[in-house]
Amino acid sequence: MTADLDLAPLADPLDAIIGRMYGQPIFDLPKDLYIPPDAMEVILEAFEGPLDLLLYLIRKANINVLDIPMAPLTAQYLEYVEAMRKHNLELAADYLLMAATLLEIKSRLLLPRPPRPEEDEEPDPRAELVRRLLEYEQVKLASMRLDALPRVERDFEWVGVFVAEKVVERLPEVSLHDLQVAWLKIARQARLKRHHTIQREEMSVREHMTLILRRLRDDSFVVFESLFDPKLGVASLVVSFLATLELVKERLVVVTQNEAFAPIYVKRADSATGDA
Amino acid sequence: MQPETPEELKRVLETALLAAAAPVPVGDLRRLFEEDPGGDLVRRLLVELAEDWQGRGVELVQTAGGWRFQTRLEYQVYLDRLKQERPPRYSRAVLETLAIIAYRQPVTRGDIEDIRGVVVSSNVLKTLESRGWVDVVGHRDTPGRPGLYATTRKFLEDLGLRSLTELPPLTEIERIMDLVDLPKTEEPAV
Amino acid sequence: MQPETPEELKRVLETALLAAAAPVPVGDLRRLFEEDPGGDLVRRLLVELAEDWQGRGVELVQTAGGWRFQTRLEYQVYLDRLKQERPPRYSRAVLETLAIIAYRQPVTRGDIEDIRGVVVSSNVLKTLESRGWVDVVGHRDTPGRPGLYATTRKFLEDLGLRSLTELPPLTEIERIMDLVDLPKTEEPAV
Repeated sequence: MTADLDLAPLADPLDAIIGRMYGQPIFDLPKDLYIPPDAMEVILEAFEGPLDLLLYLIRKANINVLDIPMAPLTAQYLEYVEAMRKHNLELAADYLLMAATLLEIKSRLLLPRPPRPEEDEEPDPRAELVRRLLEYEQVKLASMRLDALPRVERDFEWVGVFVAEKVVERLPEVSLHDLQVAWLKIARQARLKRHHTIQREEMSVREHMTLILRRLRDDSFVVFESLFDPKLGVASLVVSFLATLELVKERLVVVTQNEAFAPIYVKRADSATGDA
Repeated sequence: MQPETPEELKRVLETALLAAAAPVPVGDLRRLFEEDPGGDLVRRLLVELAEDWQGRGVELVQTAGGWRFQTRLEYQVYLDRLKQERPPRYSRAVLETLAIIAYRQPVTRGDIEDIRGVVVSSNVLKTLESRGWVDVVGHRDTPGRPGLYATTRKFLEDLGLRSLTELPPLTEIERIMDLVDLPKTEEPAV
Repeated sequence: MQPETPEELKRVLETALLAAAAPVPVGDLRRLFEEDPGGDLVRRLLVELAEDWQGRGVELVQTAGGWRFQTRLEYQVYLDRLKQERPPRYSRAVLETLAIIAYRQPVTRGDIEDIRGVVVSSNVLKTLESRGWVDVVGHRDTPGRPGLYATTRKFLEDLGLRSLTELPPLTEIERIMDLVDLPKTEEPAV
């Protein structure tokens, strides 16, 4: 998917940046570590820091950074500190540190080394600088390659088609087990309070109570016999009868008969009141 | 590259529509190309494209906002399986109220409160009523004429019961309770 | 309906992948079906599916988080014409910081500053964090307990990488040695 990257023609971004200054065509690329104060802003923008600048000098300008005369360099940098007071002091500090490092390296190379036979040879003071330059250059190249990798939103897009859904509200599911657990909690609570003993009841009776009430909801009274369906068998008849009795006992229905052998009616208790 | 053939144009339209986050109007689709192919051609290609997608899990449709690819409803059953959402749960208050109505019907709100020992909020009963699991089957002839709640046929159906007698018997529940309660003298309310 | 033929299974996979908002791992794709078709079959079908999409504007690819459809690079020129805003271009500071985090993770801000030789502004790290490409995965047990930055899975996904091992290899740089006159005998280990 990724095209093979040719590293050679990678345009160095600073070529482009150095190209414009206050809209003017170009000014000279720095020849050494000295940056004219008036060009400071542009240089700071063009280079990512002193390592970047050093790399540039080494790679593009072919300058041996350790050959730069020390005296002018020092003078220039002191001047430069002054100029930088009004600019980005933090960045300037990085450049100064680098200049100081270079000066230190160079002075150590120039000074005669005291003979120290008992110790290993002193490490080359340039080694650390080389290590840092190498590491930085590696990162710089890696960052360019990373930037060249195809990237979502710039080089390609994710596919994500609309998901058509029947909008069904997701309702909680309740299992018999849930009901059992709920009842268990109620019963436990009741027992702790010694307040309520849960009666064990035939569910069928309560079911029929509901059925009768449901019928009475539509018709405010029904004929007693119509509550019983002989086809459902004796057990069902008994349950219906018990349910009716229970409803009477709980004063949810009223059973009325105007005279002996007249039809018996079952009425909703509340409708009986209402009608009276 | 500028696409030349209608096939190539269609390929670009398809790609843009598959990547689009919202329906794309024809006017926008015309802007995909350096040279505007015109609304008529784009519309004709969209209709062709929709036909090309016949019989697949995704279809190209025209909505108020423009054209878009969307999944077919028949595939919802598969896509739903990928969803990680946990099923919602009813609160303890709702479940206990439901249990009381199921086992003790017909009951008034007052009855439920007596048994649970706490006030039952209207929301709890409304939740169960709007679910179609309980309803008011009558009124008790006492002051305020409170409604009598009972479970419905839908309740039985949704719980896979043929009748209330198939509810777990209370005797069994209480036996469980005995088993659970006996070892511990003090059981905190869960 | 439960799909029977490999063609039907592929149709379902295709639909799920076209609709997915994120890469889908094979394990999730197996969950699409009531009966798990097994990882081998799913993977085989995915490869077939990717082949089916050859020559179109969209391709099926495997990234860090799983399989995903994405548009082909050649089509971006068209898609760009519909875009309201340009994707962000990152400064060298941001890209170099990203590269250091990607190749050297986990690193502290101090580590990044050491390598780049300049102070790293908070904005640079914030840019990368808000893009979801890096985050703090821990703290180094040194004074100040500085945060350790690492790249995220989104970073890999957004760059189409399956893992960090697919990052472009680091270039070995030698030539710099000559230019600073280092004695040839003493090569520092890089």
